[in-house]
Amino acid sequence: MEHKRTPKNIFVQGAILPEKIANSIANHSSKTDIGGHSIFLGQVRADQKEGGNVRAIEYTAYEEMALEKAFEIREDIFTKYPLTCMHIYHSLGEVKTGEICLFVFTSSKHRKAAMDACEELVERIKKELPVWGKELVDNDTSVWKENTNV
Amino acid sequence: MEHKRTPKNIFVQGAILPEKIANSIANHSSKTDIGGHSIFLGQVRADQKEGGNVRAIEYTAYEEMALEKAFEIREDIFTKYPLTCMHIYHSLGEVKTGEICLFVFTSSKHRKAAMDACEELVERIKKELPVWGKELVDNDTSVWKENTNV
Amino acid sequence: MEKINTSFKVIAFGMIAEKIKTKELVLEGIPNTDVLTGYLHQQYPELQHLKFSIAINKKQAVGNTMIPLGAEVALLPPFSGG
Amino acid sequence: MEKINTSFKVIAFGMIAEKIKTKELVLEGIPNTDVLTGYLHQQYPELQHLKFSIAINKKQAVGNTMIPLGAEVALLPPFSGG
Repeated sequence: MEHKRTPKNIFVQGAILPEKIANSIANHSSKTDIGGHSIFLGQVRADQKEGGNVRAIEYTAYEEMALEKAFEIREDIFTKYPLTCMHIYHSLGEVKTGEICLFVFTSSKHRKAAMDACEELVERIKKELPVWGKELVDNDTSVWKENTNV
Repeated sequence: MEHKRTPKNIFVQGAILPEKIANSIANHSSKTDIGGHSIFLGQVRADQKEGGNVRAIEYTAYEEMALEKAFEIREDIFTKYPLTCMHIYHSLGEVKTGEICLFVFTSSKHRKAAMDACEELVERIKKELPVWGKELVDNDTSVWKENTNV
Repeated sequence: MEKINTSFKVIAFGMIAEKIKTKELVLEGIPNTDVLTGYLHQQYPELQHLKFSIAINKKQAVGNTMIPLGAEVALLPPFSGG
Repeated sequence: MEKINTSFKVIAFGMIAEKIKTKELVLEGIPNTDVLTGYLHQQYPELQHLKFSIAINKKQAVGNTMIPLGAEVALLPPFSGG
Protein backbone atom coordinates (compact mmCIF):
# COMPACT_ATOMS: atom_id res chain seq x y z
CA MET A 1 0.00 0.00 0.00
CA GLU A 2 1.49 3.30 -1.03
CA HIS A 3 -0.83 5.55 0.94
CA LYS A 4 -0.34 6.37 4.59
CA ARG A 5 -3.17 5.50 6.96
CA THR A 6 -2.77 8.57 9.15
CA PRO A 7 -4.82 11.78 9.19
CA LYS A 8 -3.36 14.40 6.88
CA ASN A 9 -3.94 18.11 6.78
CA ILE A 10 -6.18 18.96 3.85
CA PHE A 11 -6.41 22.71 4.44
CA VAL A 12 -4.55 25.34 2.45
CA GLN A 13 -4.61 29.08 3.28
CA GLY A 14 -6.18 30.96 0.38
CA ALA A 15 -6.46 29.77 -3.22
CA ILE A 16 -4.94 26.52 -4.51
CA LEU A 17 -2.47 27.49 -7.22
CA PRO A 18 -2.14 25.75 -10.60
CA GLU A 19 1.56 25.21 -9.83
CA LYS A 20 0.61 23.17 -6.78
CA ILE A 21 -1.56 20.99 -9.00
CA ALA A 22 1.26 20.60 -11.54
CA ASN A 23 3.68 19.59 -8.77
CA SER A 24 1.22 17.10 -7.41
CA ILE A 25 0.83 15.52 -10.87
CA ALA A 26 4.60 15.49 -11.46
CA ASN A 27 5.12 13.74 -8.10
CA HIS A 28 3.27 10.72 -9.44
CA SER A 29 5.57 10.03 -12.39
CA SER A 30 7.64 7.62 -10.30
CA LYS A 31 4.55 5.51 -9.57
CA THR A 32 4.61 3.49 -12.76
CA ASP A 33 1.70 1.25 -11.79
CA ILE A 34 -0.67 4.21 -12.24
CA GLY A 35 -2.59 4.28 -15.52
CA GLY A 36 -5.15 7.00 -14.83
CA HIS A 37 -5.55 10.11 -12.72
CA SER A 38 -8.85 11.81 -12.07
CA ILE A 39 -8.87 15.38 -10.81
CA PHE A 40 -11.71 17.60 -9.68
CA LEU A 41 -11.20 21.31 -9.12
CA GLY A 42 -13.73 23.62 -7.52
CA GLN A 43 -13.50 27.21 -8.77
CA VAL A 44 -15.18 30.25 -7.21
CA ARG A 45 -17.95 31.63 -9.43
CA ALA A 46 -18.91 35.31 -9.76
CA ASP A 47 -22.58 34.52 -9.12
CA GLN A 48 -25.07 37.34 -9.18
CA LYS A 49 -26.60 38.19 -5.80
CA GLU A 50 -28.93 40.90 -4.67
CA GLY A 51 -26.93 44.07 -4.92
CA GLY A 52 -23.88 42.75 -6.74
CA ASN A 53 -21.68 39.88 -7.85
CA VAL A 54 -19.70 37.48 -5.71
CA ARG A 55 -16.08 38.66 -5.63
CA ALA A 56 -14.70 35.96 -3.30
CA ILE A 57 -15.69 33.19 -0.92
CA GLU A 58 -14.37 33.15 2.62
CA TYR A 59 -14.04 29.62 3.95
CA THR A 60 -14.08 28.60 7.60
CA ALA A 61 -14.08 25.09 9.01
CA TYR A 62 -14.35 23.12 12.20
CA GLU A 63 -10.86 21.99 11.39
CA GLU A 64 -10.28 19.13 13.83
CA MET A 65 -13.62 17.55 13.01
CA ALA A 66 -13.09 18.10 9.28
CA LEU A 67 -9.72 16.34 9.39
CA GLU A 68 -11.19 13.39 11.29
CA LYS A 69 -14.04 13.19 8.82
CA ALA A 70 -11.73 13.50 5.81
CA PHE A 71 -9.66 10.63 7.22
CA GLU A 72 -12.77 8.50 7.61
CA ILE A 73 -13.86 9.28 4.03
CA ARG A 74 -10.36 8.47 2.71
CA GLU A 75 -10.40 5.10 4.46
CA ASP A 76 -13.84 4.27 3.07
CA ILE A 77 -12.83 5.19 -0.48
CA PHE A 78 -9.54 3.27 -0.27
CA THR A 79 -11.52 0.23 0.88
CA LYS A 80 -14.07 0.56 -1.89
CA TYR A 81 -11.79 1.28 -4.89
CA PRO A 82 -8.38 -0.11 -5.90
CA LEU A 83 -6.56 3.22 -5.71
CA THR A 84 -2.86 3.93 -5.69
CA CYS A 85 -3.13 7.49 -4.37
CA MET A 86 -5.69 9.97 -3.12
CA HIS A 87 -5.24 13.64 -2.27
CA ILE A 88 -7.68 16.24 -0.95
CA TYR A 89 -6.96 19.96 -0.58
CA HIS A 90 -9.49 22.55 0.51
CA SER A 91 -8.97 26.29 0.92
CA LEU A 92 -9.52 28.25 4.10
CA GLY A 93 -9.85 32.03 4.19
CA GLU A 94 -10.53 34.15 1.15
CA VAL A 95 -10.53 32.74 -2.37
CA LYS A 96 -11.31 35.17 -5.20
CA THR A 97 -13.60 34.43 -8.15
CA GLY A 98 -11.79 32.41 -10.80
CA GLU A 99 -9.46 30.87 -8.21
CA ILE A 100 -9.40 27.22 -7.14
CA CYS A 101 -10.81 26.32 -3.69
CA LEU A 102 -10.96 22.50 -3.88
CA PHE A 103 -8.52 19.99 -5.40
CA VAL A 104 -9.38 16.30 -5.30
CA PHE A 105 -6.96 13.86 -6.95
CA THR A 106 -7.29 10.08 -7.30
CA SER A 107 -4.97 7.68 -9.13
CA SER A 108 -5.38 4.06 -10.06
CA LYS A 109 -4.11 1.36 -12.38
CA HIS A 110 -7.24 1.69 -14.49
CA ARG A 111 -9.33 4.76 -15.27
CA LYS A 112 -12.71 3.61 -13.99
CA ALA A 113 -11.65 3.29 -10.35
CA ALA A 114 -9.92 6.68 -10.41
CA MET A 115 -12.95 8.42 -11.94
CA ASP A 116 -15.58 6.75 -9.76
CA ALA A 117 -13.57 7.34 -6.59
CA CYS A 118 -12.98 11.00 -7.47
CA GLU A 119 -16.67 11.61 -8.02
CA GLU A 120 -17.65 9.89 -4.77
CA LEU A 121 -14.97 11.81 -2.85
CA VAL A 122 -16.23 15.16 -4.14
CA GLU A 123 -19.81 14.32 -3.19
CA ARG A 124 -18.81 13.20 0.29
CA ILE A 125 -16.55 16.21 0.85
CA LYS A 126 -19.36 18.61 -0.04
CA LYS A 127 -21.90 16.74 2.08
CA GLU A 128 -19.89 15.67 5.13
CA LEU A 129 -17.04 18.08 5.82
CA PRO A 130 -17.84 20.84 8.36
CA VAL A 131 -16.70 23.65 6.09
CA TRP A 132 -18.62 26.84 5.36
CA GLY A 133 -18.34 29.27 2.52
CA LYS A 134 -19.44 32.86 2.86
CA GLU A 135 -19.91 34.58 -0.47
CA LEU A 136 -18.53 38.11 -0.35
CA VAL A 137 -20.47 40.37 -2.67
CA ASP A 138 -18.85 43.38 -4.31
CA ASN A 139 -21.21 45.79 -2.54
CA ASP A 140 -19.71 44.68 0.80
CA THR A 141 -22.61 42.45 1.81
CA SER A 142 -22.25 38.68 2.15
CA VAL A 143 -24.35 35.56 1.70
CA TRP A 144 -23.78 32.15 3.26
CA LYS A 145 -23.22 29.66 0.47
CA GLU A 146 -25.50 26.69 0.06
CA ASN A 147 -24.39 23.50 -1.65
CA THR A 148 -26.55 21.97 -4.35
CA ASN A 149 -26.52 18.45 -5.70
CA VAL A 150 -25.39 19.44 -9.16
CA MET B 1 -20.93 30.16 -26.28
CA GLU B 2 -17.30 30.39 -25.33
CA HIS B 3 -16.04 27.38 -27.26
CA LYS B 4 -15.16 27.52 -30.94
CA ARG B 5 -17.05 25.17 -33.25
CA THR B 6 -14.08 24.40 -35.49
CA PRO B 7 -11.84 21.32 -35.51
CA LYS B 8 -8.81 21.76 -33.30
CA ASN B 9 -5.57 19.87 -33.22
CA ILE B 10 -5.54 17.50 -30.28
CA PHE B 11 -2.13 15.94 -30.87
CA VAL B 12 1.02 16.73 -28.95
CA GLN B 13 4.46 15.32 -29.81
CA GLY B 14 5.70 13.20 -26.91
CA ALA B 15 4.54 13.41 -23.30
CA ILE B 16 2.08 16.00 -22.00
CA LEU B 17 3.92 18.01 -19.34
CA PRO B 18 2.45 18.96 -15.94
CA GLU B 19 3.27 22.61 -16.77
CA LYS B 20 0.98 22.42 -19.79
CA ILE B 21 -1.79 21.20 -17.50
CA ALA B 22 -1.12 24.01 -15.00
CA ASN B 23 -1.23 26.60 -17.80
CA SER B 24 -4.45 25.18 -19.09
CA ILE B 25 -6.01 25.41 -15.61
CA ALA B 26 -4.68 28.96 -15.09
CA ASN B 27 -6.17 30.04 -18.42
CA HIS B 28 -9.64 29.41 -17.01
CA SER B 29 -9.39 31.82 -14.08
CA SER B 30 -10.93 34.60 -16.19
CA LYS B 31 -14.03 32.48 -16.85
CA THR B 32 -15.83 33.29 -13.64
CA ASP B 33 -18.98 31.39 -14.55
CA ILE B 34 -17.08 28.11 -14.09
CA GLY B 35 -17.68 26.31 -10.78
CA GLY B 36 -16.06 22.96 -11.47
CA HIS B 37 -13.32 21.44 -13.60
CA SER B 38 -12.95 17.74 -14.22
CA ILE B 39 -9.64 16.42 -15.53
CA PHE B 40 -8.61 12.96 -16.63
CA LEU B 41 -4.96 12.10 -17.23
CA GLY B 42 -3.74 8.89 -18.82
CA GLN B 43 -0.29 7.83 -17.59
CA VAL B 44 1.92 5.14 -19.17
CA ARG B 45 2.24 2.08 -16.94
CA ALA B 46 5.33 -0.13 -16.63
CA ASP B 47 3.26 -3.29 -17.20
CA GLN B 48 4.99 -6.64 -17.13
CA LYS B 49 5.17 -8.38 -20.49
CA GLU B 50 6.85 -11.56 -21.64
CA GLY B 51 10.55 -10.82 -21.44
CA GLY B 52 10.42 -7.49 -19.65
CA ASN B 53 8.56 -4.39 -18.55
CA VAL B 54 7.01 -1.70 -20.67
CA ARG B 55 9.42 1.24 -20.82
CA ALA B 56 7.35 3.47 -23.15
CA ILE B 57 4.38 3.54 -25.49
CA GLU B 58 4.77 4.75 -29.04
CA TYR B 59 1.57 6.32 -30.35
CA THR B 60 0.55 6.61 -33.97
CA ALA B 61 -2.75 7.87 -35.36
CA TYR B 62 -4.72 8.29 -38.53
CA GLU B 63 -4.51 11.97 -37.75
CA GLU B 64 -6.99 13.51 -40.17
CA MET B 65 -9.67 10.97 -39.29
CA ALA B 66 -8.92 11.30 -35.57
CA LEU B 67 -9.34 15.08 -35.71
CA GLU B 68 -12.65 14.77 -37.57
CA LYS B 69 -13.83 12.19 -35.05
CA ALA B 70 -12.66 14.27 -32.08
CA PHE B 71 -14.60 17.22 -33.48
CA GLU B 72 -17.72 15.09 -33.81
CA ILE B 73 -17.34 13.81 -30.23
CA ARG B 74 -16.81 17.38 -28.95
CA GLU B 75 -19.99 18.56 -30.66
CA ASP B 76 -21.97 15.65 -29.22
CA ILE B 77 -20.72 16.30 -25.70
CA PHE B 78 -21.32 20.06 -25.94
CA THR B 79 -24.88 19.30 -27.02
CA LYS B 80 -25.44 16.82 -24.23
CA TYR B 81 -23.93 18.72 -21.27
CA PRO B 82 -23.99 22.42 -20.28
CA LEU B 83 -20.22 22.91 -20.53
CA THR B 84 -18.25 26.11 -20.61
CA CYS B 85 -15.03 24.56 -21.96
CA MET B 86 -13.66 21.26 -23.22
CA HIS B 87 -10.08 20.36 -24.10
CA ILE B 88 -8.55 17.14 -25.41
CA TYR B 89 -4.83 16.47 -25.83
CA HIS B 90 -3.32 13.16 -26.91
CA SER B 91 0.33 12.28 -27.36
CA LEU B 92 1.92 11.03 -30.55
CA GLY B 93 5.33 9.35 -30.68
CA GLU B 94 7.09 7.98 -27.65
CA VAL B 95 5.83 8.54 -24.11
CA LYS B 96 7.84 6.97 -21.29
CA THR B 97 6.39 5.13 -18.31
CA GLY B 98 5.20 7.57 -15.66
CA GLU B 99 4.56 10.27 -18.26
CA ILE B 100 1.16 11.63 -19.31
CA CYS B 101 -0.23 10.61 -22.72
CA LEU B 102 -3.84 11.84 -22.49
CA PHE B 103 -5.28 15.03 -20.99
CA VAL B 104 -9.04 15.55 -21.03
CA PHE B 105 -10.42 18.70 -19.40
CA THR B 106 -14.06 19.77 -19.00
CA SER B 107 -15.43 22.81 -17.18
CA SER B 108 -18.95 23.75 -16.22
CA LYS B 109 -20.97 25.92 -13.90
CA HIS B 110 -21.76 22.90 -11.74
CA ARG B 111 -19.65 19.87 -10.95
CA LYS B 112 -21.95 17.10 -12.17
CA ALA B 113 -21.92 18.18 -15.82
CA ALA B 114 -18.13 18.57 -15.83
CA MET B 115 -17.58 15.13 -14.26
CA ASP B 116 -20.12 13.26 -16.39
CA ALA B 117 -18.88 14.90 -19.60
CA CYS B 118 -15.25 14.14 -18.76
CA GLU B 119 -16.00 10.48 -18.16
CA GLU B 120 -17.99 10.14 -21.38
CA LEU B 121 -15.28 11.94 -23.34
CA VAL B 122 -12.59 9.58 -22.07
CA GLU B 123 -14.67 6.52 -22.96
CA ARG B 124 -15.40 7.81 -26.45
CA ILE B 125 -11.79 8.85 -27.08
CA LYS B 126 -10.56 5.36 -26.17
CA LYS B 127 -13.25 3.66 -28.24
CA GLU B 128 -13.56 5.87 -31.29
CA LEU B 129 -10.30 7.67 -32.06
CA PRO B 130 -8.06 5.91 -34.60
CA VAL B 131 -4.99 5.97 -32.38
CA TRP B 132 -2.69 3.03 -31.66
CA GLY B 133 -0.27 2.45 -28.83
CA LYS B 134 2.68 0.13 -29.21
CA GLU B 135 4.14 -0.88 -25.89
CA LEU B 136 7.93 -0.87 -26.05
CA VAL B 137 9.38 -3.48 -23.74
CA ASP B 138 12.79 -3.05 -22.16
CA ASN B 139 14.18 -6.13 -23.92
CA ASP B 140 13.62 -4.35 -27.27
CA THR B 141 10.48 -6.26 -28.20
CA SER B 142 7.09 -4.60 -28.51
CA VAL B 143 3.43 -5.43 -27.99
CA TRP B 144 0.43 -3.68 -29.52
CA LYS B 145 -1.64 -2.23 -26.72
CA GLU B 146 -5.24 -3.29 -26.25
CA ASN B 147 -7.78 -1.09 -24.50
CA THR B 148 -9.95 -2.53 -21.76
CA ASN B 149 -13.20 -1.22 -20.38
CA VAL B 150 -11.81 -0.49 -16.93
CA MET C 1 -20.51 17.63 49.66
CA GLU C 2 -18.47 18.38 46.56
CA LYS C 3 -20.15 20.13 43.68
CA ILE C 4 -19.70 18.48 40.28
CA ASN C 5 -18.74 20.88 37.54
CA THR C 6 -21.18 20.14 34.71
CA SER C 7 -20.06 22.92 32.41
CA PHE C 8 -19.15 22.33 28.80
CA LYS C 9 -17.98 24.38 25.89
CA VAL C 10 -20.17 25.16 22.90
CA ILE C 11 -18.50 26.39 19.73
CA ALA C 12 -20.48 27.89 16.90
CA PHE C 13 -19.67 28.16 13.20
CA GLY C 14 -20.77 30.03 10.10
CA MET C 15 -24.20 31.56 10.12
CA ILE C 16 -24.93 30.32 13.68
CA ALA C 17 -21.89 32.12 15.11
CA GLU C 18 -23.04 35.23 13.25
CA LYS C 19 -26.57 35.06 14.72
CA ILE C 20 -25.56 34.40 18.31
CA LYS C 21 -22.72 36.91 17.96
CA THR C 22 -20.10 34.68 19.53
CA LYS C 23 -17.98 31.73 18.53
CA GLU C 24 -17.92 30.18 21.97
CA LEU C 25 -20.26 29.74 24.91
CA VAL C 26 -19.83 27.95 28.22
CA LEU C 27 -23.02 26.30 29.43
CA GLU C 28 -23.78 24.05 32.35
CA GLY C 29 -26.39 21.69 33.68
CA ILE C 30 -27.68 20.72 30.24
CA PRO C 31 -27.95 16.93 30.06
CA ASN C 32 -28.66 16.29 26.37
CA THR C 33 -28.99 17.79 22.89
CA ASP C 34 -32.78 18.21 23.04
CA VAL C 35 -32.47 20.35 26.17
CA LEU C 36 -29.60 22.24 24.55
CA THR C 37 -31.67 23.00 21.46
CA GLY C 38 -34.56 24.18 23.61
CA TYR C 39 -32.23 26.41 25.59
CA LEU C 40 -30.69 27.91 22.44
CA HIS C 41 -34.08 28.52 20.85
CA GLN C 42 -35.19 30.37 23.94
CA GLN C 43 -31.99 32.41 24.35
CA TYR C 44 -31.56 33.14 20.65
CA PRO C 45 -35.02 33.16 19.02
CA GLU C 46 -33.46 33.68 15.57
CA LEU C 47 -32.06 30.15 15.72
CA GLN C 48 -35.62 28.81 15.59
CA HIS C 49 -35.60 29.56 11.87
CA LEU C 50 -32.15 28.17 11.10
CA LYS C 51 -31.14 24.60 10.42
CA PHE C 52 -28.16 23.36 12.38
CA SER C 53 -26.82 20.09 13.64
CA ILE C 54 -24.94 19.41 16.83
CA ALA C 55 -21.60 17.63 17.14
CA ILE C 56 -20.42 16.19 20.44
CA ASN C 57 -16.68 15.65 20.65
CA LYS C 58 -16.47 16.00 16.86
CA LYS C 59 -19.17 13.44 16.03
CA GLN C 60 -22.51 14.55 14.70
CA ALA C 61 -25.29 13.68 17.12
CA VAL C 62 -28.16 11.67 15.71
CA GLY C 63 -31.42 12.02 17.66
CA ASN C 64 -31.38 13.13 21.26
CA THR C 65 -27.89 12.50 22.61
CA MET C 66 -26.41 12.78 26.09
CA ILE C 67 -23.79 15.46 26.58
CA PRO C 68 -20.92 13.93 28.57
CA LEU C 69 -18.97 15.83 31.21
CA GLY C 70 -16.47 18.24 29.70
CA ALA C 71 -17.68 17.62 26.15
CA GLU C 72 -16.83 19.86 23.23
CA VAL C 73 -20.19 20.66 21.68
CA ALA C 74 -20.39 22.33 18.27
CA LEU C 75 -23.28 24.03 16.46
CA LEU C 76 -22.98 23.33 12.74
CA PRO C 77 -25.04 25.09 10.08
CA PRO C 78 -25.48 23.18 6.79
CA PHE C 79 -22.06 22.49 5.25
CA SER C 80 -21.07 24.41 2.17
CA GLY C 81 -17.49 23.49 1.41
CA GLY C 82 -16.04 22.93 -2.04
CA MET D 1 -12.49 4.11 -75.69
CA GLU D 2 -11.01 5.84 -72.68
CA LYS D 3 -9.97 3.65 -69.82
CA ILE D 4 -11.34 4.74 -66.43
CA ASN D 5 -8.73 4.79 -63.70
CA THR D 6 -10.31 2.78 -60.88
CA SER D 7 -7.28 2.80 -58.64
CA PHE D 8 -7.44 3.90 -55.04
CA LYS D 9 -5.06 4.28 -52.17
CA VAL D 10 -5.09 1.99 -49.16
CA ILE D 11 -3.29 3.15 -46.02
CA ALA D 12 -2.56 0.78 -43.18
CA PHE D 13 -1.97 1.49 -39.49
CA GLY D 14 -0.58 -0.17 -36.40
CA MET D 15 -0.39 -3.92 -36.37
CA ILE D 16 -1.85 -4.19 -39.89
CA ALA D 17 0.90 -2.03 -41.40
CA GLU D 18 3.42 -4.20 -39.55
CA LYS D 19 1.96 -7.44 -40.94
CA ILE D 20 1.67 -6.32 -44.56
CA LYS D 21 5.04 -4.56 -44.27
CA THR D 22 3.88 -1.33 -45.86
CA LYS D 23 1.91 1.73 -44.86
CA GLU D 24 0.44 2.29 -48.30
CA LEU D 25 -0.87 0.23 -51.21
CA VAL D 26 -2.44 1.25 -54.49
CA LEU D 27 -5.14 -1.14 -55.64
CA GLU D 28 -7.56 -1.09 -58.50
CA GLY D 29 -10.71 -2.69 -59.79
CA ILE D 30 -12.04 -3.50 -56.32
CA PRO D 31 -15.68 -2.38 -56.08
CA ASN D 32 -16.47 -2.75 -52.38
CA THR D 33 -15.14 -3.56 -48.93
CA ASP D 34 -16.11 -7.26 -49.01
CA VAL D 35 -14.07 -7.79 -52.16
CA LEU D 36 -11.23 -5.75 -50.60
CA THR D 37 -11.24 -7.91 -47.47
CA GLY D 38 -11.21 -11.08 -49.61
CA TYR D 39 -8.30 -9.75 -51.65
CA LEU D 40 -6.32 -8.80 -48.53
CA HIS D 41 -6.95 -12.16 -46.85
CA GLN D 42 -5.67 -13.90 -49.98
CA GLN D 43 -2.62 -11.67 -50.46
CA TYR D 44 -1.72 -11.49 -46.77
CA PRO D 45 -2.94 -14.70 -45.08
CA GLU D 46 -1.81 -13.40 -41.69
CA LEU D 47 -4.60 -10.82 -41.82
CA GLN D 48 -7.14 -13.62 -41.59
CA HIS D 49 -6.38 -13.85 -37.90
CA LEU D 50 -6.43 -10.13 -37.19
CA LYS D 51 -9.37 -7.92 -36.49
CA PHE D 52 -9.49 -4.70 -38.46
CA SER D 53 -12.08 -2.27 -39.70
CA ILE D 54 -12.08 -0.30 -42.95
CA ALA D 55 -12.53 3.45 -43.29
CA ILE D 56 -13.50 5.05 -46.59
CA ASN D 57 -12.66 8.72 -46.85
CA LYS D 58 -12.18 8.82 -43.06
CA LYS D 59 -15.54 7.25 -42.18
CA GLN D 60 -15.68 3.73 -40.79
CA ALA D 61 -17.53 1.43 -43.18
CA VAL D 62 -20.43 -0.51 -41.67
CA GLY D 63 -21.31 -3.68 -43.58
CA ASN D 64 -20.31 -4.09 -47.20
CA THR D 65 -19.66 -0.62 -48.61
CA MET D 66 -18.92 0.61 -52.11
CA ILE D 67 -15.48 2.08 -52.67
CA PRO D 68 -15.89 5.29 -54.69
CA LEU D 69 -13.45 6.40 -57.36
CA GLY D 70 -10.29 7.87 -55.92
CA ALA D 71 -11.27 6.98 -52.38
CA GLU D 72 -8.81 6.99 -49.48
CA VAL D 73 -9.26 3.61 -47.88
CA ALA D 74 -7.73 2.86 -44.49
CA LEU D 75 -7.16 -0.42 -42.65
CA LEU D 76 -7.65 0.14 -38.93
CA PRO D 77 -6.73 -2.38 -36.25
CA PRO D 78 -8.62 -2.06 -32.93
CA PHE D 79 -7.99 1.39 -31.46
CA SER D 80 -5.79 1.66 -28.40
CA GLY D 81 -5.33 5.33 -27.70
CA GLY D 82 -5.30 6.95 -24.29
